[in-house]
Amino acid sequence: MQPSILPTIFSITEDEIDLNALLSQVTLPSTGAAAIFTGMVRGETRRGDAHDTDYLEYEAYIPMAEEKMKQVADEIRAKWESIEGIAIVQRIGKLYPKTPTVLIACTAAHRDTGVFEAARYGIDRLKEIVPIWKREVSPDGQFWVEGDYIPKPGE
Amino acid sequence: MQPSILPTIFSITEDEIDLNALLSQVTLPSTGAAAIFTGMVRGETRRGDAHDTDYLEYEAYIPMAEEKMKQVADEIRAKWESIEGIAIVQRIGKLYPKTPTVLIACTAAHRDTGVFEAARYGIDRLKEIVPIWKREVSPDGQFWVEGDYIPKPGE
Amino acid sequence: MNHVKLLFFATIRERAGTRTLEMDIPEDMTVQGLKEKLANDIPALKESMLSVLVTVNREYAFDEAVIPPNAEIGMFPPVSGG
Amino acid sequence: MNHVKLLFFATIRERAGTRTLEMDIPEDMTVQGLKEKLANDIPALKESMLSVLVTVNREYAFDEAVIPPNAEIGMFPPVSGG
Repeated sequence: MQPSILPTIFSITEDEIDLNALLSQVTLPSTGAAAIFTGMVRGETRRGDAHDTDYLEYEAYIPMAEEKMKQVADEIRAKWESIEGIAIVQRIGKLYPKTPTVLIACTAAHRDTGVFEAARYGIDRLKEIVPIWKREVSPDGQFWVEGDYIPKPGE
Repeated sequence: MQPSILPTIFSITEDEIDLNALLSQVTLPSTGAAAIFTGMVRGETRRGDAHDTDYLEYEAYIPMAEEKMKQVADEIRAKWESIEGIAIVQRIGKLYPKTPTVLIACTAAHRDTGVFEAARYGIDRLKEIVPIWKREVSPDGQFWVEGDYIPKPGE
Repeated sequence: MNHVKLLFFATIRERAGTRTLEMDIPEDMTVQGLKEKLANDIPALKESMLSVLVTVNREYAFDEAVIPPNAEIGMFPPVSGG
Repeated sequence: MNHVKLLFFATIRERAGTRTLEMDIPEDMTVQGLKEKLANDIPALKESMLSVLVTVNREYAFDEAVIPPNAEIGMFPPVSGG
């Protein structure tokens, strides 16, 4: 299949993430399987420092974030050549518990050629190299959530 | 967390599969991650016997299929205790290329405790033990798609 | 005699020419015995009975199982959903 | 001198008290040199400059990189999207 006709969607948006519309956009006539990851705002966290969350406020370095999402999609295609469509979407702004904040969708002809692994890789990489940050507001105050990944030259 | 409050959805339906609504139904205040698998009708198949498909027509032994979907959900919870919500939906009737036909969604607090593996297990088990069949109609004629799994006692 | 209800699906339904069939069977009849009876009574099902999956009251059932009264019996090929 | 535009995000933005800053820097200034200049010029950023991530024209850049003219320079903590 020619890479040029494979749909790749990446966006930073303040709008609701519409899974139905995004899935449709990464579905080709040859597509038989999709793996979709979504992250949501957790209102109640138990692992580590157990606490409640009122909301998260996201910001992004938008033009660079879109370029890095494109890079994540390119990395996915290099690792799993069976992947047909890829969507990578991050919602920003003030987001409340239970709200989907991020989506990675990968499609392929069949379910056994990497769609699950590709979606997992996509969310892991987004959290490493795509310039987006969140500030958490809780009953006990507010703090910036900081990642721990230091990009290497060429990333 | 008490199993009794964990949402488990299973259905056989002739209606469109609404990913947004289903995701919302399996999201708790403690949920931070969801892995969703969907299968679609492939209009163009290249692997194996390459061919085109006009449509698929699904039928199900509905009450037993719902019981077996419940069993698949129970198996998932037994294997991955971190799983919070589970949705298993099969659409039946006459379905055309690019249409989602099946959905498995699994949610948890975090993405690294089995959501991807649980969704993969769910679709694999559905294709083994849930009594649903499809007839394929193509330009060259029509045929029943038959699986190859023989359930064992107790399944 | 036990009264039972048979439900046919997919290829088995097409070959049987019907979705359901009610019948009376001996009280000690096994799944294997029922398959033999159907292969004999309905020639179109003879070949299908060699590889059919059978369920009794919505659980997979195997050749030696004795069929209880008023059983709901499903007969179908290996599943192919998704 | 080279004219450059700085973009601050998250904690760096809050400590800097601004989202953007334009300035002229020596033509041979490296990323390391710029971090030292900011630590010196803006005391509130001094500590942040020890662990800040720096991008030049939307690619991650490292201490020894020389900053080109009209560079768009991003400065931020490790990312935490998702």
